[in-house]
Amino acid sequence: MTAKQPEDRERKKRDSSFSLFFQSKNLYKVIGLLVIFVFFLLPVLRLVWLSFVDDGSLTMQYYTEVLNEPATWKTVKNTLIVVFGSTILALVLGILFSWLVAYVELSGKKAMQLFIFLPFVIPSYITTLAWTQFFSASGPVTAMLSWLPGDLKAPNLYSIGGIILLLGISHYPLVYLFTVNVFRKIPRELEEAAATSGLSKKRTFWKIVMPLALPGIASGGLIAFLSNLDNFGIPAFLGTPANIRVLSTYIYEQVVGFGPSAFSRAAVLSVILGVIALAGTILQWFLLRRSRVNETNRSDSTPRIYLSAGKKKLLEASLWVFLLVTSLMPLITMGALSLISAYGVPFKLENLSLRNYEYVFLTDSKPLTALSNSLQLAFFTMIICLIVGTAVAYLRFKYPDWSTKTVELFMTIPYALPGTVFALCMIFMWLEPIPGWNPGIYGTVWILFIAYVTRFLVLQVRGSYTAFLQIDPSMEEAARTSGASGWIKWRQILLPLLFPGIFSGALLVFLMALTELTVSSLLWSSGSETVGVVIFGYEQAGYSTYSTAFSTVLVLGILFGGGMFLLLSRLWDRKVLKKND
Amino acid sequence: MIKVNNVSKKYGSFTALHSIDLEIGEGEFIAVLGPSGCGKTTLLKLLAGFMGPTDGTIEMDNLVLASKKRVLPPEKRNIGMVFQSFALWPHMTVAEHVKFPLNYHPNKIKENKKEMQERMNEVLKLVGLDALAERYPSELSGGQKQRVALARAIAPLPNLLLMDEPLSALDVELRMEMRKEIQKLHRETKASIVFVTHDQGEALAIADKIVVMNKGRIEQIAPPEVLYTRPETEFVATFVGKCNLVKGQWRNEQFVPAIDSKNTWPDLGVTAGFKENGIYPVRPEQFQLMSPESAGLQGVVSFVQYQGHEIHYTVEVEEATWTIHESVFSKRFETGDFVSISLKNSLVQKEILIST
Amino acid sequence: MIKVNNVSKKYGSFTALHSIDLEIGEGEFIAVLGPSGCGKTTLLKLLAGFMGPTDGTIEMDNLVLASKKRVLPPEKRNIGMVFQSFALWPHMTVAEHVKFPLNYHPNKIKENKKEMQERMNEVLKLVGLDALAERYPSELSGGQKQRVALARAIAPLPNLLLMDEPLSALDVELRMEMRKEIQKLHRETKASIVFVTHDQGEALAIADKIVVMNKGRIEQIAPPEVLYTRPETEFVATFVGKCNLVKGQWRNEQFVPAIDSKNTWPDLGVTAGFKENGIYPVRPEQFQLMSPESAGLQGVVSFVQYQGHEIHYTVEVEEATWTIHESVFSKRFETGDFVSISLKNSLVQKEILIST
Amino acid sequence: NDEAETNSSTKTEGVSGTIDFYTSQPDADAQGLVDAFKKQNPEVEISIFRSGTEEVVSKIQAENQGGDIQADVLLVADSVTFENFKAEELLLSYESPEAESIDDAFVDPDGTYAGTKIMATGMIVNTNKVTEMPDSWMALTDSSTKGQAVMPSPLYSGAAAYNLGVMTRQESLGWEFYESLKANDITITQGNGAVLESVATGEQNYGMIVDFLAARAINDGSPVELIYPKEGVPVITEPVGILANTENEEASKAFVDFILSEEGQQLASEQGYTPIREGVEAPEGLKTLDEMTILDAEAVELLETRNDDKARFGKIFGE
Ligand SMILES: Nc1ncnc2c1ncn2[C@@H]1O[C@H](COP(=O)(O)OP(=O)(O)OP(=O)(O)O)[C@@H](O)[C@H]1O
Ligand SMILES: Nc1ncnc2c1ncn2[C@@H]1O[C@H](COP(=O)(O)OP(=O)(O)OP(=O)(O)O)[C@@H](O)[C@H]1O
Ligand SMILES: [Mg+2]
Ligand SMILES: [Mg+2]
Repeated sequence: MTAKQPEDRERKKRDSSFSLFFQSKNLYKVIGLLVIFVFFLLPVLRLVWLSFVDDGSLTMQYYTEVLNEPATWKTVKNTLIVVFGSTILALVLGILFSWLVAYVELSGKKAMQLFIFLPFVIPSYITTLAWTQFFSASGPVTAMLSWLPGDLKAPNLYSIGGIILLLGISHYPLVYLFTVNVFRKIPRELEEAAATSGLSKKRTFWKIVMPLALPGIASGGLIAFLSNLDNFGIPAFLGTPANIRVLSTYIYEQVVGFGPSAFSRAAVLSVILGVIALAGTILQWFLLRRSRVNETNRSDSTPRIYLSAGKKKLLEASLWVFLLVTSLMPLITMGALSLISAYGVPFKLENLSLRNYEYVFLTDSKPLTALSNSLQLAFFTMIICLIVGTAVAYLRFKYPDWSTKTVELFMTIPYALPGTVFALCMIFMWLEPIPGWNPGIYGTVWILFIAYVTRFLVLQVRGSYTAFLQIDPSMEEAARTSGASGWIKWRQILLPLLFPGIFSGALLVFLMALTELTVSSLLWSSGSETVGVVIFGYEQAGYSTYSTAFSTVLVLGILFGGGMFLLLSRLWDRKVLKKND
Repeated sequence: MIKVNNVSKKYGSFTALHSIDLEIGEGEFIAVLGPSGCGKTTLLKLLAGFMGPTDGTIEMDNLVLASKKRVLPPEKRNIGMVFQSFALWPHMTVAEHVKFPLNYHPNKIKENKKEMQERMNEVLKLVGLDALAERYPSELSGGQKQRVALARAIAPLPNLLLMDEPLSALDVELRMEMRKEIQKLHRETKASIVFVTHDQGEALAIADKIVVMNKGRIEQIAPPEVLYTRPETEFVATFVGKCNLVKGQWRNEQFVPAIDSKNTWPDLGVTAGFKENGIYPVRPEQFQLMSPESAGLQGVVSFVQYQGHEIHYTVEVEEATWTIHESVFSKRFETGDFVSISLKNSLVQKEILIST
Repeated sequence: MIKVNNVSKKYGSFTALHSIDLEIGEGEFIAVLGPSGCGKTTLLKLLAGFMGPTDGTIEMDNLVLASKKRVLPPEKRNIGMVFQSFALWPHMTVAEHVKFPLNYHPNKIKENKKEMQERMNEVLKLVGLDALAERYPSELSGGQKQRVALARAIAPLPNLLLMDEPLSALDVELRMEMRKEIQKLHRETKASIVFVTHDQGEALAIADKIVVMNKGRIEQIAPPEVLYTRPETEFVATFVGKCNLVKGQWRNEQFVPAIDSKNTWPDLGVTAGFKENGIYPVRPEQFQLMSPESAGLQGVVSFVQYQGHEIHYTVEVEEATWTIHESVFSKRFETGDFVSISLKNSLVQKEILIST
Repeated sequence: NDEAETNSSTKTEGVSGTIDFYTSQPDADAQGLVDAFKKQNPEVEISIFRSGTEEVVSKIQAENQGGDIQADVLLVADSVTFENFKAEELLLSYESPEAESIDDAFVDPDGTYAGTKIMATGMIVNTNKVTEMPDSWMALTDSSTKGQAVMPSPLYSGAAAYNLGVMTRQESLGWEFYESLKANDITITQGNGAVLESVATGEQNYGMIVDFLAARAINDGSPVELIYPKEGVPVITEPVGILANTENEEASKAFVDFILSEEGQQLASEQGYTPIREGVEAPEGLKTLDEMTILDAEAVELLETRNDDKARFGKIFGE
């Protein structure tokens, strides 16, 4: 009985901390919401505020003004067409590729995966340039079409269709990234059950596989949707000649306009854009409301569908043609541009040199500093997003009540706003968070860091949340009854099960932060220049050849990193997991 | 000592548990028995702390473990659990499943690597999976998976062991062996065990005390023999003892079945409760079947099940359906045969069976 | 008529099935019985066509369904299957699970909406889930999930019904009911049924023919009564009949147990095969336990299980462990008690039991 | 910046402290300018923020909204922008002694800004495709060049908006000029860089472009020719000014003086721009101030009408 006493005391201790936890549970909730409010919503509210004030007094004038202009509605209509069109294209391509990679026996899958990423990491000005050349009057498409009978013309990329095409191609990797792991985790037995219920493979795909992959599709679709909505480069490049405005370009026009109303009008339009973004998020909730799991699977990368040799070859060939056109062509265009001495000189040996590379990496000191800055920023942004984003996703998954849903909405907005607008919000907010007090964040690298984290956090949240949706709650319960709490539970059980999804999210955050352009171009400061800023600077100064040289190195570097990762993971699989199939 | 006080649990608008009261003594072995969907798993999850009750409290040694507002998380309660759905971690091998609680469970004695390895081997051998230690769950059969779940739960010798139908996927022989192992474990560690099962034979064989549940309510709590011989409700009589509840009238210690007032049955020891309700509970083996010419209640055989040493007949008697077990050596009947049913007159049974 | 010819199945280097030969007649009801991990599920998956055999072929009416090289996919086979792990679709309600095969199964008769609705209601009522039609799998108890899996498989009345332990999560009462329903279905639709179970009682009760498997091999194929009364291998005798295999010598139709050569047991009908091997198979109820003073083999009770109408003792006799079933009314023993064991001398059993 | 002030009071011979320099010059040029200045004033730390004119302006506007403009010295494309800031009273009035050597037309009479170089917008022509060099803006509206010309969008580029304002105010051109450009299917791109790419690669044959870009491309070997049309060219002057709430007035003034000084202008010339100061040579390939006809308009007026001009442009090209 002597041993009983300390035991009691210990239990009391445990109990007191336990009750403290519960008393403070609401407190934590409030603090958490507050932090999120300050970081994510307040900057945007400061912008929205501008749409309501005129000379210090409240007014709806800007709303009536903007909403009464036919140009606004034309722009909204264009935006909706472009965004839905390109999102659907991205979804179709993304789902198709992820399904093929996850399900069908194909050779060279790993290489394919790398190529799928390319359109996403190649800067969009390069992609558009490559594509416009591809379809131009002197380009290969016209040449090919002239061989065919009939008077066929290459499609005009300077059109809504062109914008949709390029946005779709640039953003389908997002859908791919979110869905491929979900496909791999679908238990085979659920498909077998469908087969014994008499469903053909096709029907099984629509009735079973697609609904089960919905968490990934919805997340990927949402992110692609938001990316299409806030994209400025492609609609500006292709839309300007055709006078097609979408919200992101129209907002930019307002921002660069003069006069006191410039920001206010931009704010009104941003509110419209925000409404569209929120509608997308809510649609995605609606899609996911039925999503449930009752079995957790290890991601299973052995193929489930085997094709006959002929069909397989045919499929592989057509996939590669697609990938070469969408991924390799822009890359080659970029590489070629980076090697010539000036625009317009023929692509001949005597005009080729590494002069641009020499300038970028030897003469100019900025690019290397920028690269190192961007790498560091991207890395730390990724780490913070990884931790915070996964924690938020966990809470969102565990407690799907109004508070976590609100949090998710808050986090979506910074990503949905066009970069310029978001950067302005950051300035409003962080220059003097409390009027009269400048904490010295603005004008340093910290503002970039905060901006990146707030802007890209949603990517990690979606990635991790998608992964959580694939886990049956009993996995965690079993860990807890085995005595694993806190960190151990995460490290040993949750993280390994979540890994592919979390990794996708982190990869996205990293790549996005590494190549970020618009936000940085307003927020950088001396000493904190980023890759995007340097490329943007070259572009604006008319040194496109330098910027392509730098971009080429960047993309090749990313490819090399990806290749190394694949190699290492294969070695890991072989050596550590001793899997040899 | 765990006390469940007036606990209710709702899933949305559906009430899965209605004001449950239960006490689990230190080192007690309790079986929770009940039909599919009666709330057994729900009760176990509340005991584990995966969710909180909608109402009521769960206390341990006068300390509130769980109430409407707060729940002590499972990792802080020295428990082990076998999940009905196994809940194996797809990324861990069988060995890793067992090692896991050995590393982290609050109950583990500071063991060194070697001791741990030994304990792991011991547990794996116990459940007969020593040869499959390096397999992943996806490479196991259903029964093997269940044994991994069992091994994981018992490895750290927790104070409270919660088992949700831990043997349902095993064959009888293995099941018997596992039961013995669980009982041995219970004797050796003095852990409290709550063992959920839908098999009344298993519950009777294994537990100190049986909790019979039905539709979210507790019907009776009693030691096996009491439960079997003195069921308090009709449900317990039929579910645990497989009794046929024959309706009729009790007149002077004689029973007149409603369907055939010419027959009278002697009292072989029926509890007062049933007598008041005009019911005669008859176990399947207390009946005997004869050709329809013989005296007795008239019925039609609707179903015959061969069981090796016995034949189980289902007989339709007017509105009611009775189950009757006959030896393989008695006269056989087929589905559709008309039969006459009467009570076997074995006096021996009177003393213990269904006595007050 | 389905023929399994010399089929083997390997998972990596592990052989789960060794050259299986099996015939399933039109409309036959076959139970596959065997201990955990013996390859039952594997056999079923091969029959369904989820995977191909490593060797051998599966034919149906002289048409090769599956061989090493090609497998006719399950959706073209007019089958229904109950999965051991249920394999419910998390995004569909109970009703949708049942409606699904009604819409797509090759066997469904062109039914209109109303007929389909009726069939659905009928099936749901049959498995007792009519009240839960709108629930999702995550809102069901274990047994309820299993019933959904069952309902989904039987709804379209397939020609071949494969069931992998379809009743393992159900309580005895419900199980009995479901068994009846399955048999009724079998009678009415003349479908062939392959029913995997680890419960020998279930196999004996339900099937026309039982396939006993062990370690990836078929031990015996026979109708229930033959299997029970004339087991051909030691494994079948113990697994199906629960026999204790007593070693000793047969001398002049008399058996001398090895452990106690002073005792002799009369031949109560032992097959020649066992006699050759010097084995006397004794069913648990053929033994009787007495106080150690009495004549008989000496043993120690190592385990007692109360079963309501019987007590199951496990007794250690020298090297061997025997199972002995005694009536609740006989003298009770406790774990650790010394006992004397002898054969009951009931002549009645001689005629049928273990006769050649 | 107390430190800076005490520094400047103790060290009489030079200025010191830090200043924030916001500019839209190409990075290398801005850096060169700052380096040259620092050679003379090693005590001064200058941190550069470089971005597009539009971004720089938005940034300052946003900082203004946020409560505290960080910039001390501003150097962006056109005078209209400065007129805008001047109207909002964000600029410091400083009449630099060096500004005396600069044409009054390019210096604000109130001293809030002064031009630093001359950037004319001329015409660029692809020499592979076009053999006969035009000499007039009308070449862009001629039906023989239908669909072959390209120009930067005034909606995105401040410089292009300035050109729009100036050209529509010329009698010889006016809005009709832009209407006929539209009728002649001119392509609108985002900025000058895109015009260069488009004409140099031969996708288009003619373009409106800022002169130094074209000159540099010619230098690099691109098959293009730069033409100053005879009607005259609009010029922007990349003015420099000091923000009113600067925290280091001394250093800012010294920096502005340096930019306008002979040495600073020499540097601009070396960097490939036409200097604004009289007596400094223009680099090769570019015309000096007196060699070209300048189209001019009142900056204040341009500011007032800019939004209307853009709207009108949008109407012409939108529908
Ligand atoms: N998440 C849920 N939402 C709604 N109802 C639920 C949920 N989980 C369980 N139920 C219902 O609660 C009741 C009790 O479920 P529980 O899992 O405790 O049953 P059980 O006794 O374990 O049954 P079984 O023996 O079949 O496993 C069942 O009727 C079930 O349908
Ligand atoms: N994917 C796999 N890889 C390796 N071994 C496997 C795999 N699947 C099953 N096995 C092994 O094959 C054997 C037979 O498995 P199967 O699932 O057919 O058993 P079962 O008879 O259904 O057993 P249970 O009654 O426990 O469900 C088991 O020993 C199992 O461990
Ligand atoms: Mg349950
Ligand atoms: Mg199995």
